Amino acid sequence: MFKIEPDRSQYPAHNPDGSCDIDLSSGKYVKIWHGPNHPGITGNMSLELTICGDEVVEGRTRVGYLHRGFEKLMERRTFIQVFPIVCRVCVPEPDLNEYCYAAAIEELAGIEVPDYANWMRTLILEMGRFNSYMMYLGGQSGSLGMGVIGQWTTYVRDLMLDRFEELTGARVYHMFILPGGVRDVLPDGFAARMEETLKTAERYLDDVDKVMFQNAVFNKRTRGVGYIDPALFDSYGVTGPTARAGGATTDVRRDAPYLKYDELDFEPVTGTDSDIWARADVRRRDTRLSIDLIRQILVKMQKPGEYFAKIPNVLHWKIPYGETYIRGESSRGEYGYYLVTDGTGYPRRINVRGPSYTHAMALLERLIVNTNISDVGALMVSLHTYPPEIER
Amino acid sequence: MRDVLSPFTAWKHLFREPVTVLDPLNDRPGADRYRGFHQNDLEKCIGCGTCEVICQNAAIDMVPVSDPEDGDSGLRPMIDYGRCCWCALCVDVCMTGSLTMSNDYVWADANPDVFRFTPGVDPKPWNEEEKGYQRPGARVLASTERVHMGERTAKDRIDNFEEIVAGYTREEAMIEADRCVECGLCVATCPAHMDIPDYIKAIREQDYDKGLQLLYQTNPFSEVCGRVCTHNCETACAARHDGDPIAIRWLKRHITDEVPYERYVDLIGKPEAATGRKVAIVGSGPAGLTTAYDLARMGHKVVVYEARKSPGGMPRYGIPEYRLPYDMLDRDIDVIRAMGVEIVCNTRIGEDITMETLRADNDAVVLSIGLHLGRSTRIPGAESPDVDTAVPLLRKITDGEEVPVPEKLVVIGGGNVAMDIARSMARLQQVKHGKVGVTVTALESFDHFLADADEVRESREEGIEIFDARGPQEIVTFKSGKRKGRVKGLRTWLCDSIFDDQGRFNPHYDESDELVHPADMVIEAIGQAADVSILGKDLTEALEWTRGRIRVDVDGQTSEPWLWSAGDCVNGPDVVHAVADGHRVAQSINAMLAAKEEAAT
Amino acid sequence: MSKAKALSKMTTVGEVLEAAAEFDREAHSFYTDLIPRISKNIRYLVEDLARDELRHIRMLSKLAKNPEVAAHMQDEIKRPQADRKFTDAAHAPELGDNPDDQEVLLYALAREQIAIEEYSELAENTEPGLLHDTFQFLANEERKHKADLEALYYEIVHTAAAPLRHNRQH
Amino acid sequence: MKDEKYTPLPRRPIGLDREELKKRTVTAPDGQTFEVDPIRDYYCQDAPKAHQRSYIKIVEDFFNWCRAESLWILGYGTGCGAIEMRPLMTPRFDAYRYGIQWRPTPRQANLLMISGYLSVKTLKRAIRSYEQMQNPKYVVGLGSCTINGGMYWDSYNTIKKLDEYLPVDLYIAGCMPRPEALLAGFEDLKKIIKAGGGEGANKYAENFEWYKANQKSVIKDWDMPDYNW
Amino acid sequence: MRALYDRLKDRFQLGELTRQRPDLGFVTVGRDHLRALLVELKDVEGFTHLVLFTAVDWLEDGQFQLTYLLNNRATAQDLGVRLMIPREGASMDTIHDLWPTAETYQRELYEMFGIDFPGSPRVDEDFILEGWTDLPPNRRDFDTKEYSEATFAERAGRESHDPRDHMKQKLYPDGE
Repeated sequence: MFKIEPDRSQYPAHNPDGSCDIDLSSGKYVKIWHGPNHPGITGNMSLELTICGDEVVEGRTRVGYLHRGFEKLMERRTFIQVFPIVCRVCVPEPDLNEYCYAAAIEELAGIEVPDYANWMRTLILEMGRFNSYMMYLGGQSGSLGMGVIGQWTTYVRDLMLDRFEELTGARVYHMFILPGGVRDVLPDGFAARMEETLKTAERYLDDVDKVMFQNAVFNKRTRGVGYIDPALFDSYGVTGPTARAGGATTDVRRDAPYLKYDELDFEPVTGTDSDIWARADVRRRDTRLSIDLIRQILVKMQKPGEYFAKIPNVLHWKIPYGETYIRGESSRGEYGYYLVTDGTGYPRRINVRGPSYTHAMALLERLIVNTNISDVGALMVSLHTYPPEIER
Repeated sequence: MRDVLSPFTAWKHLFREPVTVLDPLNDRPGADRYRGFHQNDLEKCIGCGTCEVICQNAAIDMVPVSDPEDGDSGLRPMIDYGRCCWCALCVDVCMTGSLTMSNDYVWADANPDVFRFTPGVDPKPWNEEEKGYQRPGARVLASTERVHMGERTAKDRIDNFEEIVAGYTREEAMIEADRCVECGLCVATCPAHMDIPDYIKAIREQDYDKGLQLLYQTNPFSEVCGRVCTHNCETACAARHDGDPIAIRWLKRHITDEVPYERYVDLIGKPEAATGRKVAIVGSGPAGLTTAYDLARMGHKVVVYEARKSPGGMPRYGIPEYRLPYDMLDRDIDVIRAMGVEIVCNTRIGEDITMETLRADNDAVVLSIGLHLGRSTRIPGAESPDVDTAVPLLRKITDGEEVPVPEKLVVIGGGNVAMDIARSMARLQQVKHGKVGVTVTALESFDHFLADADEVRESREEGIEIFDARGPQEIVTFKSGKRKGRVKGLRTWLCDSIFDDQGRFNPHYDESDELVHPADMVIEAIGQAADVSILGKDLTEALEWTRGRIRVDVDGQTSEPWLWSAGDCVNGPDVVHAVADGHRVAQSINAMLAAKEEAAT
Repeated sequence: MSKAKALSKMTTVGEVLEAAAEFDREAHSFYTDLIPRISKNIRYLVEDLARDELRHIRMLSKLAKNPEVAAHMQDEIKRPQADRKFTDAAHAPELGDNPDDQEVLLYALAREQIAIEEYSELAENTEPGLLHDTFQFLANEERKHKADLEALYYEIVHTAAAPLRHNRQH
Repeated sequence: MKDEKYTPLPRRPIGLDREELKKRTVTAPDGQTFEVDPIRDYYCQDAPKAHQRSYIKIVEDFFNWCRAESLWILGYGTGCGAIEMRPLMTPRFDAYRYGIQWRPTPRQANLLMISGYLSVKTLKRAIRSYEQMQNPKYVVGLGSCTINGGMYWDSYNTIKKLDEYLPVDLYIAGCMPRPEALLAGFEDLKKIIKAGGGEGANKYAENFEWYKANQKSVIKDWDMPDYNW
Repeated sequence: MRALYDRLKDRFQLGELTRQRPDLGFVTVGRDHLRALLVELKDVEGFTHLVLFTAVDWLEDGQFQLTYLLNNRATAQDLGVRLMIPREGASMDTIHDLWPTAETYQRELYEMFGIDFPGSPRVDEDFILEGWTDLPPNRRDFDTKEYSEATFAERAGRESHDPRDHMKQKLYPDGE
């Protein structure tokens, strides 16, 4: 592949300390707002861009439009009452919130979850990951003007939502993983219908490969753009597919297997180029991995068994002092819940560590400098950020 | 070149079948377990409000729909869809399983104030919808199983009168107390309106001192009630609809077990300053002593007159020691004594002292004489010397008097008294003959049985045979010979239904199903009556009666301004009812005395 | 002269009803006489019984005057009641000077039983028709009354069943 | 337990408008200096006016039919519910066949979907978007949050009753409402509009003071003109 | 984890190690040693990944607990470093030079807890809230329900009954 980028590193002139002087009144620079009400932004967030011509010289991520004060609200809810609201932290992939919260509670309260429930949880997490990637693929192509791919992936995602609906009883916020287990067993004939959905998904993914990844426009606009130096990964807390696209092998599912991931056969998907294309490619292959994992899970899941552990009466459930951190691999990267309990019936503190928090803030602000304004959308989407998990 | 051409493969979708849902409004009902709008089975719902408590969105209000009754507050949940998040925790926690969700999900309106409704009451299109989210399986958000109460085995207990149940350990009590959802439905059902959710909470918080104080606020017979209370509260318990009711009685007992007895009086506190008013109480059962306790705490001078050797009334003379050890009863009575109550035993009204004297010497008199006469069936043969009623027999056993212990005996009756006498006699039989030979025949079938299920189970464990739905027809006696007139057995018919469709008593017999239960002795335990003869003819005439009982107003006052009556003799047999009665009467007397005081000054 | 014999000579419904009322009047005066002899606490029972007899008398005389009497009876005859009662096993007592509540009830129940038997017998011995219906009706009336007394007996004597009754209310 | 000892840390507010919206003196190329007050100069000062109905009923009905059959939604996802709008734009649910489509800017849209909860910060932007939309315009509130606060009823950062701040023409229950429910809601909205309802914009104009007062009572950082056209 | 703790314990005067899981531990450190410890962990011990950085409000003790959760990617181990600072005039040294991403965390803590990080870039800029004037919302003495009720209008007409009180009122109003 070829690189067509001019060297933008000296424009505008940098001071020796790396900063640059931007004088808005000089008329050379224009400040524009990219969002929150803007077709090229993911969710309800905004970028405050200072541009010179079509070059971005400074970018600031502005968030808070979706701030509901989750961490405060959780502090005044009992442990079971927190359960319905955790999933709202991340709209496209809510299940990981439910899992992390449930697992944190179970660890501090010393509850052993039945095996079958763990399989169910694994299944749901993979289904959620698949959905999230479908959103991403649509968004990434959409950010480059390829609307039809979004139509396909949203349709495939909707098929998966149908599976979610029959399994969990809801489309988007499933609220299925309760502390202690899961709500129910698989419905009859679920595996067959799931297989059908997966087959359809694969067919559409083949089309996506051809239309998106083998598309000259897409290739030219993403190769070499939005490069993240792997040396920056730790400084900027880069995790998940974004890091794997740069050669890192970090994947919580493999590094610190939770639920049933140690019984599943898979290798983390990695890339090399660490640019937008590589990130899209990793996610595309990770989607196929998810499909594979769902198949594996449905095969390995035993017959329906106990799916809920014995828990104390939730109305006055108290958990002794303790703190813990539960992490899981989301479609965006490392997701985690930090939970502190103090012996009362309410959590002392819950802190949600969403990958977007690091990706969309400090990292994006750094990457965005010296890009072309028309690439901003694609760059932002390639970090796969969901604003609600930044501000919660 | 490939990269330029391959995107054109997208055109092939032109020839695929469209994925469009033709009529999305009707073609796509929610999935079978979809969580849509709420439904509520009003008949099943008991208005316990647990859904309201668990709702983290404050979306549920309990609104009055019908009149409250035992175990049903008459409230029903009203759901605000300006709050609901469809998490279905309310469905999961629902104590009866009445609250469910339909799979309907379309509701749009221009008026924001309409998104609020009471499922099951307000007509909604989804009310009859059968699909939707229902709790799979049992309740999981709180345990449905009662913590097993440790008890001695049948083998260990059959030859003695030692207490059977062990009482909960702290750990067990914590687990059991944890099951309570604090709905408070039980409080209205408890005649004494004990603060049940509060003292259960005290157990959860391991604050036994507070628990004991709560107990004594409403019930000075906590040791007794903790063991032998009829625990109507447990029949009102929300947990019983899907699982076992909370063991409220055992938890009460657990509090009394955990607090050292020496601390009781300190915790309860001292009575108020003496008022100089005097009250006499006839009968030292729970009603009388509760009245005495309350009045003494209000500072009045109280003397209780008891005909028998020891105070306690029915708990002592009607309840066998294996259910209620006399020490425990004494502990309760000693607390009452510590409040300054004087108890005069061996004093029978009408013989040792008359009602007139009491009236003259006191500001008020309370009659709480209980039901100490046994009822007989008066079927043929009932006059045989081998036929006795349960109450006097139990009294004799308590007092250690000699009672006849034949090898084979039959008890008529299906209530707890029948079980008490059957099991007491079984113990005596075991001691005397080395085996148990007791048969219980009850008119009621096991569907409508009177005695507690525990009593039935334990009786059977102890080798007692129980025949349900048997109507006694004749006590068969020897018609001739050396044993002429002595009991040979009991002849019964099957009673195949006891109530008619309207629930009215209307027994029907199957005469073809006749049994003769062989026995040397028949004990009748069908009912009890009050011994009102002690009142004397004049007082009997002066008093107003209602259906055979002394007429009292809501405060327990009789038609005579100086006389109150409380307990079983006015309300029928129930220990905690008697306690409640005692409180009421004490309040009423205190009000009267206060009015008197005011008039005097 | 037994009740049955007296009644069997009647030929019209009006006469039968009048005669039946006469028997009830007798019973009424019996209970009324009993009232002062009985202890006050259970006097209500006898008073109730006397009142019931009075109600019966009134009903019969009203019925006798009613031209649509036949239609009325048809309605009432359709509901046969179980006539074997659990108190039947008990002795019908001789009411002494100082009867207790159980004795009074048993006495009243025994009276009812006799009345039921007599009317039933008469009904059997008459041809189907208005007269037959009348006896059948009277027997049923007595059965209903007896059933009420049975329930009362269960309530008063079988006090152990109090909680059961309590629960049945719901 | 309130800790009174807290002294607020200094905060530096940000926003597109801070510097730009301040009054300043500008020198024109011809050397003339004049004062610029962006809020006065760039924005409309007049409160909105209620839209007059046509005098002839049949004409008005025709207008209403046209309005109802071309609901153009502003593509602004204010909250969770936005994720269920996306399937509507795809062939599966194909809202376009009902005359519904999504527009990127307020100028081209006549239907504002408030898709769930509104944080105070978003409320400010939603108001601005709404005011920039052209008449006739409609507001639809999705889910519990717009009706009575939803599951964020006790949050310090989300409003509870949307109709306090914007005139709402229709609410759709759900958390969040499914695409099918949205379609049903749109059908209802069409019926309302065809029946001559959907007068939210007029209501907003008529009760302008009241709405502004409500808006200003929760948006502490009021740095926008009172009316944005 | 234990070996690591033993290595560092005396040098940085660490508090007791809480081993929550085999791969997760928490230690308490004094303010003076914090930076040195973080540098040591990051550069020498391989804890290169700052997983999260947040605060816990122990209002009753008048202290904030700052939690720096570090991850060692190679050994897949997590170490939470706890630090207690007084609530009053809460202020802490910035670590944005160790992890640039900490800048965001510090902005959040500044805004949501009122903890100052002098020297941290743009720390005083509005982050999530806009025009906030009340107590920092994540402090435990800030009552969100009270604030919400006072600020945002609620739909009228809601009224609920407690089953116990309702039954008392209906069935035995005099408290018999």
